[in-house]
Amino acid sequence: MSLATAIRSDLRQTSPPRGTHACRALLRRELLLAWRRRSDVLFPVLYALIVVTLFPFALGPEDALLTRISGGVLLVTVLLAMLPNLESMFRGDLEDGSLEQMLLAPQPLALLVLVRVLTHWATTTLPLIVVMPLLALLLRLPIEVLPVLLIALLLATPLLALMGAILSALTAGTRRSAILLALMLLPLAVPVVIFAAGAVAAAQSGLPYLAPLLWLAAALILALVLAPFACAAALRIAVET
Amino acid sequence: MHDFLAMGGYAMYVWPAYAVFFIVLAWDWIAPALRRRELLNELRGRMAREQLRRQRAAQSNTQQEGASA
Amino acid sequence: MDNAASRLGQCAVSSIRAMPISLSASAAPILDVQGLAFARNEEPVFGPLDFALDRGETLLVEGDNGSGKTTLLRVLAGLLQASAGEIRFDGQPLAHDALHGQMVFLGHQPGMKNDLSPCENLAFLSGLYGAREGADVGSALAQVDLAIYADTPLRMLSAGQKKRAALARLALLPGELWLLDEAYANLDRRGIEMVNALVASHCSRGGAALLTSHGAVRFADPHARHVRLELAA
Amino acid sequence: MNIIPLWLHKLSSPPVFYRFAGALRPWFLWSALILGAAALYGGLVLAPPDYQQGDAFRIIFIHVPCAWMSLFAYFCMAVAALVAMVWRIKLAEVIAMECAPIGAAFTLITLITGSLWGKPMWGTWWTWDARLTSELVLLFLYLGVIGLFNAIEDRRRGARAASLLALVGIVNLPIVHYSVLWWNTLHQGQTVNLIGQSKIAPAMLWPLLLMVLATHLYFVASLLARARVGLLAVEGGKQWARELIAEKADA
Repeated sequence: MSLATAIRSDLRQTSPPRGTHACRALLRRELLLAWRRRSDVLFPVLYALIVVTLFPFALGPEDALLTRISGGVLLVTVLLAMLPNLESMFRGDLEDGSLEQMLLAPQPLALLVLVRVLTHWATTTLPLIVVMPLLALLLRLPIEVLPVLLIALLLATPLLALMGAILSALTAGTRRSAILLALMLLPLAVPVVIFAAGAVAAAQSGLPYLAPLLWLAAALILALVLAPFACAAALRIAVET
Repeated sequence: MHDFLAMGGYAMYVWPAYAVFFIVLAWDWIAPALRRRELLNELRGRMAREQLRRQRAAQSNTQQEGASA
Repeated sequence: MDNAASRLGQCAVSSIRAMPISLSASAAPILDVQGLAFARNEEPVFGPLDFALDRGETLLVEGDNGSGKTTLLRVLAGLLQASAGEIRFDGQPLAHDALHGQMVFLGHQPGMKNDLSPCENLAFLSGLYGAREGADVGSALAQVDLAIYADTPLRMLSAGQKKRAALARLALLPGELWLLDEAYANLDRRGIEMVNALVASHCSRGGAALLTSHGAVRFADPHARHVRLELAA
Repeated sequence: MNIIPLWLHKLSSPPVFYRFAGALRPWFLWSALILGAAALYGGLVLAPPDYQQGDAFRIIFIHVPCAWMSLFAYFCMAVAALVAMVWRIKLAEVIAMECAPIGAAFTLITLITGSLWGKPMWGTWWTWDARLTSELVLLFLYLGVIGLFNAIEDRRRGARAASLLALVGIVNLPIVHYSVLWWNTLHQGQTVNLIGQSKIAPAMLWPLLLMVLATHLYFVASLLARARVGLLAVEGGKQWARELIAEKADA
């Protein structure tokens, strides 16, 4: 009997890898994948560039008008440029079965989801924020407003990514998921856009802009805590095929 | 009566509002009834198909028994 | 003790008990399934099924396409919730959070990324699940004859090689219970023997495995104790 | 076991609920129709015209009850969705999913009647007023739930996915409301209060309250009718459904 237990000891898991260890493995995999498909980074950036270039043609090149609308246009452009990537966030994982492997892992799924969403944000949306000064220049955003816009984006886009991740998990594996995701994201995006654009507009007209930014930060913290659990629940539903 | 229908000049806003109220709620009431009829037809069809299959199976069984006897 | 009880309803079972000694330390079978059934949209997919799997045993689930083999495996893995019945793991009612990490599940899909090499994929898996003592990615790939492709992205490999890359986890990850869906699919004769060898060595060390097959490949290892479970369509 | 949970447990069995709902439905419908008729008579005939808005204010008798119902239906959906997610009760899944179209219908009525009321009062069909905007967002929430439920082939899986979305939505709803209020003050939009702050006259109040009651009763009646169909769709293969269909065929 003791022999048998000794033989078996290497099969039985005494202590599974800790959460941090698993997170590091997931982070490494996600970054590797992003590196292998590094040209994909350009798509949202190009999309945003195209949209921003079209606005002056549609509205006329008057500086005053462009300055007035630039904050809102840039925010909505970023939101729209995020959509295709959000939609496919879990599709690959669902199709090749790696989602199941994450679900069955000994670590809490919510933790893995959090790492997954944040790396997804960093590899798909952060490049958009990096080129934002250029886009702001094209739309004549006043230079002193640019930091507020960047902070608003740095708070708003992870928030949208976390909420989008829930919806992406819910629509994974359905037909017409792109339009469905947009429909479902709109109500969630409304407060985010209001506060982010509100901060930029306030900064532009010389009003205090801290309050909306703090609201965004509070919402981001709330989403960081709650969204991974909702997303994990949605993923468990998604694999039930 | 004419005054009532005229709604103090606001007839073209008040009456359409009430019409929308009734039309949407009527649709809300009829839609599940239609769905129910469709569903019942479908379920009935499924049951009929199953019964047919069972009858055929029973027939072929009796035929086989007849042949062996 | 009847360590390979498996019958009822639609499943025909033949059990071969050959091993004389029990490796099992605890009396309870590693997997004990009673009255397990699953229905999708009220259409029964399989069951009710009763069977038990002891340590050192292999259960081969056979059935035609659409007979519910994959569904059974997903229910056992906890990815799907059964409509009726009970699953006991090691004598305890199944609580999936506790079970995770004591089970290796390999579904239809490889669970690996096409853009990554077998080596990178396995490193990720062992990052989640840990590694058996003395096992590492290199030796696991060597066991499935894939050492020379260790750094080739999965998308460049053939279907059989991909399958082997997926199977390499069996030589790496810890876990007493293996749930392998279509483990023989896409494999040549040597590959099939390789799977059998992996399963046999796992069972000889006190593990247990549950494999599905659509019946095209016969379980070829004469030394394994195994139970066969046939699912009717 | 407590009597009430036991009773609830029995009621949550689909065949029992099916018969129960079938028996209750006409009562709710008829009381809704009678109360609604009384409310309409009171609102359209008996109530005097408003001293500011004239007869246009009579839209209040449908606009306000429907606006309340649009939120009430969402609340009911969220409660049923929570029960469905936590206890996986089939009836709760069905009820949550059947609340959505009724709620969407009430939201649609609220939006259209609000627009019809706004035209003579504000001189425009649509204004980005806080209340109307929130209502529009609510409509999108409903459409999302309905769309997701219909996009997933497996009914129960679809119901649970859409239930989760409904729960995300109810967390979001107050945030939307306050953000829209804040946005409105920021942009100094119209803050015309259709329903004045002043006390509402009793002759206007009782038809309004009666209509509120009537719409609640109608909601229950419609929900019962829809839940019956939904249960039949989910449980179509079960014995009780077969017996029921056979009974129908004989009759």
